Amino acid sequence: MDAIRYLLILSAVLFSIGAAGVLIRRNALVIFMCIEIMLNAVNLTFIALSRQLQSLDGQIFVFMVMAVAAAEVAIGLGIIVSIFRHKPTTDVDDVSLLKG
Amino acid sequence: MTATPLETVLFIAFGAVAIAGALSVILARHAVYSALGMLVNFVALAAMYIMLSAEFLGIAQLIVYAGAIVVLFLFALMLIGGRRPAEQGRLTGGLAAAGSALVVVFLAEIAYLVMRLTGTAGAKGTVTPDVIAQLGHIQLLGATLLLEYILPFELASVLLLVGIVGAVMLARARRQSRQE
Amino acid sequence: MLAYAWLMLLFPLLGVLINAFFGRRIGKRAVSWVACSAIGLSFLVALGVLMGTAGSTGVEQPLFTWISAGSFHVEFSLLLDPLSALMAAVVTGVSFLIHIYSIGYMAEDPRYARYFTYLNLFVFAMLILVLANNYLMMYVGWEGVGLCSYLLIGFWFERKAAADAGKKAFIVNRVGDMGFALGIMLIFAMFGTLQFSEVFRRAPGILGPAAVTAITLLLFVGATGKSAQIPLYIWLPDAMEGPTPVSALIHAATMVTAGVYMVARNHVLFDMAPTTAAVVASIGAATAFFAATMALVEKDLKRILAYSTISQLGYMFLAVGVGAYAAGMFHLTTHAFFKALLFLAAGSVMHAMAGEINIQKLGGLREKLPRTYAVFAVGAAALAGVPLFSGFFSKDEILWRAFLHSPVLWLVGLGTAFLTAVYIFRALFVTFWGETRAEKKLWEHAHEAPAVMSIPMLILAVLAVIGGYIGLPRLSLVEGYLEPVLHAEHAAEAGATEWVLLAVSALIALGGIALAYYLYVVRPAVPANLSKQFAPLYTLLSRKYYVDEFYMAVVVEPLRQVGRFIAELFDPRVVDGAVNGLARLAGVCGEGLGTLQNGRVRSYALSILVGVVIILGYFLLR
Amino acid sequence: MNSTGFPLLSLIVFLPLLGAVLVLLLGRRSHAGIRAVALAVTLIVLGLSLAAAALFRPAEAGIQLAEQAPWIPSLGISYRLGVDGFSLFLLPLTALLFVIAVLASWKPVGSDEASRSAVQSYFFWLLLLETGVLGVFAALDLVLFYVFWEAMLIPMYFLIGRWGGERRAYATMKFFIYTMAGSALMLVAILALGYFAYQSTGAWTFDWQTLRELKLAWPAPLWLFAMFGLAFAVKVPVFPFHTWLPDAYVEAPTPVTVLLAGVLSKMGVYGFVRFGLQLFPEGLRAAAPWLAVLAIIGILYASLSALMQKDVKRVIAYSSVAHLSLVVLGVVVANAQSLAGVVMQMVSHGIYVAALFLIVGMLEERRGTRLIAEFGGLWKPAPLLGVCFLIAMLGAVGLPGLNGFVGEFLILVGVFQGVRVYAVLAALGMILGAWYMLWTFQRIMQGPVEARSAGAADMRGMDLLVMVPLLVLIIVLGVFPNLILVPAGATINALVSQAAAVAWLP
Repeated sequence: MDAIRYLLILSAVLFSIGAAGVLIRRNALVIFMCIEIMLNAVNLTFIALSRQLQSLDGQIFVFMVMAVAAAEVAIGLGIIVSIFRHKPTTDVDDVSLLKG
Repeated sequence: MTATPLETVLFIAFGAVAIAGALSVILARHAVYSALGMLVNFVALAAMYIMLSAEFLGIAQLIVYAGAIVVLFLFALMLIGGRRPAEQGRLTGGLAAAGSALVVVFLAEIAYLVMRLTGTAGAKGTVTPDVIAQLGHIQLLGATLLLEYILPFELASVLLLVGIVGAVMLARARRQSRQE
Repeated sequence: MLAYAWLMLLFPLLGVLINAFFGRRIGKRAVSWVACSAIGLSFLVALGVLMGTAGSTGVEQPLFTWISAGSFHVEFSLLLDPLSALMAAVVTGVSFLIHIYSIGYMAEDPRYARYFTYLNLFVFAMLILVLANNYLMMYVGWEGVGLCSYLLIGFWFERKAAADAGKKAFIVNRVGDMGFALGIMLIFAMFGTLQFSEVFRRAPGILGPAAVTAITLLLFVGATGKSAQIPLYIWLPDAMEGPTPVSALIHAATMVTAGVYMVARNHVLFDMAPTTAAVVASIGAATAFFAATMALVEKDLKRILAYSTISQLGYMFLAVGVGAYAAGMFHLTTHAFFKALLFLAAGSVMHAMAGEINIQKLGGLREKLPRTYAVFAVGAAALAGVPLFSGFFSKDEILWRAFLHSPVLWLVGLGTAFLTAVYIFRALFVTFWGETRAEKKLWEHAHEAPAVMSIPMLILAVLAVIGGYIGLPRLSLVEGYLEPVLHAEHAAEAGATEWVLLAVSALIALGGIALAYYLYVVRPAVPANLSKQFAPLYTLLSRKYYVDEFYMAVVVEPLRQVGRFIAELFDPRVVDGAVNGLARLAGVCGEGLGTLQNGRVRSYALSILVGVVIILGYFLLR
Repeated sequence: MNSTGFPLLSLIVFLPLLGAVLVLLLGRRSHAGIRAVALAVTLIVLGLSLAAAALFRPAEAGIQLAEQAPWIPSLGISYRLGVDGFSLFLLPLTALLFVIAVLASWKPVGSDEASRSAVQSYFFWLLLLETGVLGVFAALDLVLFYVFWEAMLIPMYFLIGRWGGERRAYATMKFFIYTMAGSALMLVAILALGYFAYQSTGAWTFDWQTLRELKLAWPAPLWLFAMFGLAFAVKVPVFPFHTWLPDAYVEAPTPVTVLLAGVLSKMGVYGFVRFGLQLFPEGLRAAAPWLAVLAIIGILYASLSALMQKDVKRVIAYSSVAHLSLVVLGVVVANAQSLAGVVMQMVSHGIYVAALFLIVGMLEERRGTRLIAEFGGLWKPAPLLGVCFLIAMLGAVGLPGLNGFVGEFLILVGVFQGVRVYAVLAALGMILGAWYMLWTFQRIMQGPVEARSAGAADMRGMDLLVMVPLLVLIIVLGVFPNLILVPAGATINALVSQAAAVAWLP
């Protein structure tokens, strides 16, 4: 029973590192990478549990996550690059036109 | 599901590598190093998937994540590049400090929850590791994917199509802006 | 005859209505005819009622129900008994004469009709007060006469002094009326009814000593307000701003005596409250002496008479305070005659000297105004208490009763009698004797008052003389007449002491006259240097003991300051401020929340994480 | 339906609404036509309300002329009108003051050219206001009452907002939000009541009579009363909630001020009795000491403030705060005399305060200013105006023989039977009242004739037409107060017996 426990702990740690990265780093790309890491941490949980619960549903989900992640990266990077085209900065805080 | 000694050792190794990769992503001075860190992380995870008898996903992970996404990042880095001077300092004032503190709290909560986890929540399914070994992971995965989950599968493809169209549109927008 | 008593009220009311609505159209002659006939007829009815009620203990004549709210049931009905009949007769009689006098006095005034309307309204209100059979109706009359005195004092409202005097009179009266109103409420709380007969019948049973003292004190506060006793007398001297016939009628003969009448009417209660009786007597004596001292140095003839009225009212309160209600009412009656006479005489002096009333600027009017002089002399003699004049008998009766009650009060009364003789004859000698100090053209122009003014004065002069004989110690028609109502305990048989006292007060009066003669005729310089020697005393008296300034500083100004503080500072800043503050607070909160949305992506991420952490925490701790 | 089956009250309440619609149908230009319709409608309503008063049987204490019809059955809300001895005379008073207001608006109203020409919309809002106010006095279903209570605000907002003086925007906003905030809690209380009814009887109902029989566990009546009380305290107004009043009265045009002072303030007092005394006697009893203290402060505070006001309209505004605080004191003391005094004072205050504000309007017309300092000696050029001002002022000061006295004195007698100290303090108000009224009267009317006011015109036809009925009423009600006291007698006795069971006073 303990194996699954460590796996979950591992993915939690990975997820936290990703989250911390998002909050700490100011470079849009690095933030984007951290998001990918968070997604992967979730995938790991899915697979661990699907093995634990002996059902493939978890893995199907990982499949879907991958699809989404791929699309996301494509568009995300497109946006970041076009922002860079507009204003030569990758610093997230400079981009705050949608101010309340 | 008792883990054989070998598995535990491998598991610990790959775990450590994954964490190291993740850490390097957030701590690297230059964006390129963090991209490489991400690559390492992905590869470690792929290995772990395979250990957890999800071979196809492991390979898919390698191809999709490690291959495509990391390369995309590198492309983006090329375009934007590190021309800018090094990061002005990772921590931006109170926001970052508060953020990291919160993350630690979050992690503690999750850990506490996991520790308190008793018994399996849902009913067990029928697909045991040896069934996978016997029938082959891809066949099983393909069957369930195209039988039970056909709708999500199609939707995923639509999503990817949208992704592609979006990326193309963004690219076109970029060409026009360069022409003015 | 009693059945038609209500006509007494109807005639003045009709007079008011006619003059008010048609006054300007029907011309001065008609106005005066309407006004005077109204009061004349009312006087005739009053005489009839006077005859009719002789010996009866009072007849009630309900007219209509005024207010009925639960147990609070007030009828508008008349109480006709010797006391009210006497008062009604005096009121209507004197006011009839003054109405006639006013025809001459107010002849050229543009607002002739309005003057007579107010005068009739006054008599109407006074009669309501006098004939009331319950406290509330008396209160209606009480404030009604207060209103009329306000209107009539401020009749020439263009003059700021007159307007101020009117306002002052109404407000000071209002202070007294508040005491009266609280007394009425206490009576209703105790008895459940306001009917005089009821209250007096059940009083001994219901009222404990504390309650009866409280009620009588409150009623007395009302009386001091209306009858200008200490401490609420300050409005009467200023009330001289009004036309002189008004001063004669309201501020000498009728309205100011309402307080005395009220105490006499409530004699049952006052008998049950010895403490209040003592208070009444002492305030009466104190006011008498106090006012007399001020009259000594007053230069304005009308104000001298005003202080004299306050002083004589003090005598009346002294009388009712010691339980001699009949003596009080007797003095009230005689005072009404001679004081009205003195005022009318002063009026004719003003009429002759084109409004000049400062005695320093008059003098030697004997030749110019012989009739006025003679009449003024009769009034002065009566006031001073010269034997054979009415004042002598009534004042002596009071002094006699005061002596029986407490020698100290008698001594104060005697002293005041002396001062009275001095100040009134000072006024007489300075105004009518010696060479004239008036300007040349005023002096030539001075002429005797027309017939319409002199006849009432003559009648009053006659009354001032014979008025006294109806109260001779043994004959005492007045006391006999009021007996059924006032059951005044009979004075001890007129032993030697009464005769001695009679002689003493006669001597005092003559002595006073002699002193005045000496000071103001033989050696006119003496008063001047006397005032220099006792300069501080003189200024104290001439500034009227600074009482007005005291009230202004202690009562009026502080209230105005509080009012200003509230109106300009507290209300707009604090109470209103609180409201506007709330509005601004809402605005500030709005902006505060606005900063959360700063467009920076990472702060949103942070808030998401905060949400997650909180939810997890909740689930953990639950 | 009442005995005759004829929906008299509904007619009274909704006729002005009909009039308002009629006014809209007429062309914008035909000012004369609009004014004629408005006057006709208000006169008819006055006639009907007097008929209602005549139909009223004084002997019975309960609700009469009742009308009832289902409105939203599912929620238990029904259309229910009725009137009892207490609210009987509020209808004719409202109708009369609206006739007076229409007459007073015969000449163009408003401070700038645009508003002066908008006659049609002015009379539309005025008639709408009448429906709202009449509805409040006649409604017996709590929700219906609340609907009218809020509906009345909208026309008032426009009337002050558009046709008011310079600071009208600020004044309207404050008035609107203040009243709205006050009555928000009332809605919550109404719903709570409905729920309690549902709890105990199984069916949602907002009918005032059934809710009266509801037995509520102790804390409920107190906080329910507190919620209702807040809305009414703002409306009356009671001491701390009065700051909207001077601004609203001063900035509103004269006819609207007459309505604001004459009628709207009575809604607060009516509310205190109908929903305080009759619905939650225990609640009122518990809150009585606080309300009494606030009322006393209100009397003295407002009187002193009125003393030093520079604007004559604010003097009268503060004076009506003082007089209404005394009425609230009367309600709180709740014995036979004070309640009779409350009924009387509600009507007479409406009349003499209307007269006073009309006079202020006339003064403002003649001299273009309301600052007392700039007046002086107006009685010489305008004797008639002086006499009318005198009578109205004496009515307000509570001179016996005029209508102000009877109500005021009855309340004081009632309060005296309860707590004597309160009566003495309230009686001080009588003196202060005389002081500031007389002083204001003197500075405007008496004294040396101010140069600029020498040419002031005396009262002409329309002014007299507006003023005379009020003055006649001031005198008639002063001499024959039983016209109002007797019909209200039975209801008051019922009220007293109910309140006596609860009275907090020795």
